[in-house]
Amino acid sequence: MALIVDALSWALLIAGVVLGITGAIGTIRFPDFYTRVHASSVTDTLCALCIIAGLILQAGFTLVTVKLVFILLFLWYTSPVATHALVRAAHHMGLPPYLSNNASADAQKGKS
Amino acid sequence: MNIDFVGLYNYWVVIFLMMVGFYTVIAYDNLVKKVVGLNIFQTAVFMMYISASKVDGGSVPIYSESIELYSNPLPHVLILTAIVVGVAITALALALIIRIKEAYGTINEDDIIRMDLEEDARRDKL
Amino acid sequence: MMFGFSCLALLVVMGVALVRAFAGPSVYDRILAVNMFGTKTVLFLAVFGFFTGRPDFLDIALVYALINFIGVIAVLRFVESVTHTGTGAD
Amino acid sequence: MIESLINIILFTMLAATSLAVVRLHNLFAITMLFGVYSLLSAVIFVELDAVDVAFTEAAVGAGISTMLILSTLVITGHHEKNPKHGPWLPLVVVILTGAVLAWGTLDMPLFGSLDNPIHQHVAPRYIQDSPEEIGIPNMVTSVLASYRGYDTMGEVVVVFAALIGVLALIGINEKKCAKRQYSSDERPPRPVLQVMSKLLIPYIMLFALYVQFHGDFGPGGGFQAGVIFAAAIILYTLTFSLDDAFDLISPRVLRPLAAIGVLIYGGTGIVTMLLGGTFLNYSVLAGDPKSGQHYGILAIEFGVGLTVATVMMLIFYAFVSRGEKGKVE
Repeated sequence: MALIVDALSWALLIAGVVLGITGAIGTIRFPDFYTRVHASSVTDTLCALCIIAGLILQAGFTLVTVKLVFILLFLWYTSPVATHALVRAAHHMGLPPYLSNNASADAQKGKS
Repeated sequence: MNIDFVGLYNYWVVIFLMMVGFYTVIAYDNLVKKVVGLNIFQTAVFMMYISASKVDGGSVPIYSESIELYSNPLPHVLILTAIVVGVAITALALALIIRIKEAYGTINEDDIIRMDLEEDARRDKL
Repeated sequence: MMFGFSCLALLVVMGVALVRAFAGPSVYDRILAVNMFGTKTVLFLAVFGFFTGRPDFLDIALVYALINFIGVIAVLRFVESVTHTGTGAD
Repeated sequence: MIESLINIILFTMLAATSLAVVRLHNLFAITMLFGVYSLLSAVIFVELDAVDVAFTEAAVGAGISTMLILSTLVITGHHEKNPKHGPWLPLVVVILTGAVLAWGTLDMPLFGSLDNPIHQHVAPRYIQDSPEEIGIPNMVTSVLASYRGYDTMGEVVVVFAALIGVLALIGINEKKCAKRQYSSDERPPRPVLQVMSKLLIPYIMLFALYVQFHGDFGPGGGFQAGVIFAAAIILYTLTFSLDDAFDLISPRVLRPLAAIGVLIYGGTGIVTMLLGGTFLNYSVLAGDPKSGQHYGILAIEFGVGLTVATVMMLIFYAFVSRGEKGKVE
């Protein structure tokens, strides 16, 4: 039983970490701000869920679990709101998205 | 000579941070940036104290029956105090900067010194 | 052991987020990177508590999440209030 | 092994961040990276077992400092002129000083060694006797609030003095702006943020109370709780407006409260003297010295929390009102 719980929590931790790294690669590799937001914010929530679920399995029924649940709820609550506010501000201030029919994008393609 | 890299790395980073802060204070003219530099310097000192308080294999200095060895709590208290005082000083410095901006129209140290010198020269003529 | 490796992997993610924060190019890219750095650090702190065997200090992770969120909102608010020239690039 | 690897990676990230802070020229970017720098140093404090310090750095250092620098930038502008003089002279000075200091570290006791001189004196006594003498598990709180109570009192006075300085220098402009009415087809600004902060703020305040009263058993205490409480109001100010925040908690109410916090601290000391003890020796507060210590620490932590919360709110009000409404007439 303990072995199953351990294995499950490890699997969850690995899944969370892999998701985190995927998001990180996305923020580095993607061409403009809006796509980077997509990469980081989409992985953020699931990454947090996986890692914290893995830790909860290790902690069992204690105060620690309650705190972990609070952290998860807080992250789930604030992270999308922050992303929303960020993209909204960027859009309002006129940060142009990177489009394929964009003149500058075509110029870049021509260069490479 | 035999240098223990892991044992001294923290102190080297502390010195690096101190020097970065020091450089920011003496090389840049913008007063807000100087305040940021001071804060970096200050954090370097905190790092120094807290690095010294850590004991290998020790644990957080909160009593628990299963723990034998604790890190040193005394530097923690000193630095906790220093952090709050540091913020108080930062607030005061920034308030002064706002007044300087309103009085001189700039927060560039060179411009402020030049304006002061011109003012002095004008007074001497009178 | 598992916790140790998770910690290291999360550190890598934090490092990558930092690279994006240094590189920019626009202010919003930096805010995004800082936000991502913050959430990953919260997770790092949670895992690190288990790694050291004393996971009772998760309050710090909570405060960290809170301050990180308020910081991002504050930066956005003040960037908005200073009328920016053009695209918000440096 | 993994521990020292984590240590080295974190310190390297800190050094890289500090370098990036210095190299940038947009002051907004600098402030953001400075916030990252503070939060990163909080992580390092956790990693070095200093949870209380990490708590304070995350809340006070990263939260409040960054907020204050940002609101200063609104007034002063955020573009830095290039310095007129070359970087060579300061660079030489800095490298020479750094080299001398680095040479000095070769004689330092190694990181983590138990025979470091600072572990030999005073500290062992705190570690061994404080859980017995004071009766609370968090040694940092025992030392902070009881053994070194004078020191902490001085610190609270410093924070209060900083408030007086800021109010004397820039003051709080309490003049109300004309209330903007929104017509029915126009949405108020930031609807998502407003709804979510309304939901979030009560829990932040509850968490502040938890931190305040749990400081004996875990990391936390008056300083951290005060800042978290102030952070709730700061969030409200950021998502609504300064006038709304003034309606919620007026500076007129906050100013006396800041002084009352200091008075509670000092008053506890006076009470212990009246009961026949020395200044801030809480053992005389109850029949049993341990419960006396408990009552004393609760009282002074409450004073600290009250002062810190109100001072942080007032300083924030002062900076933001200066930026939004201009000088006090």
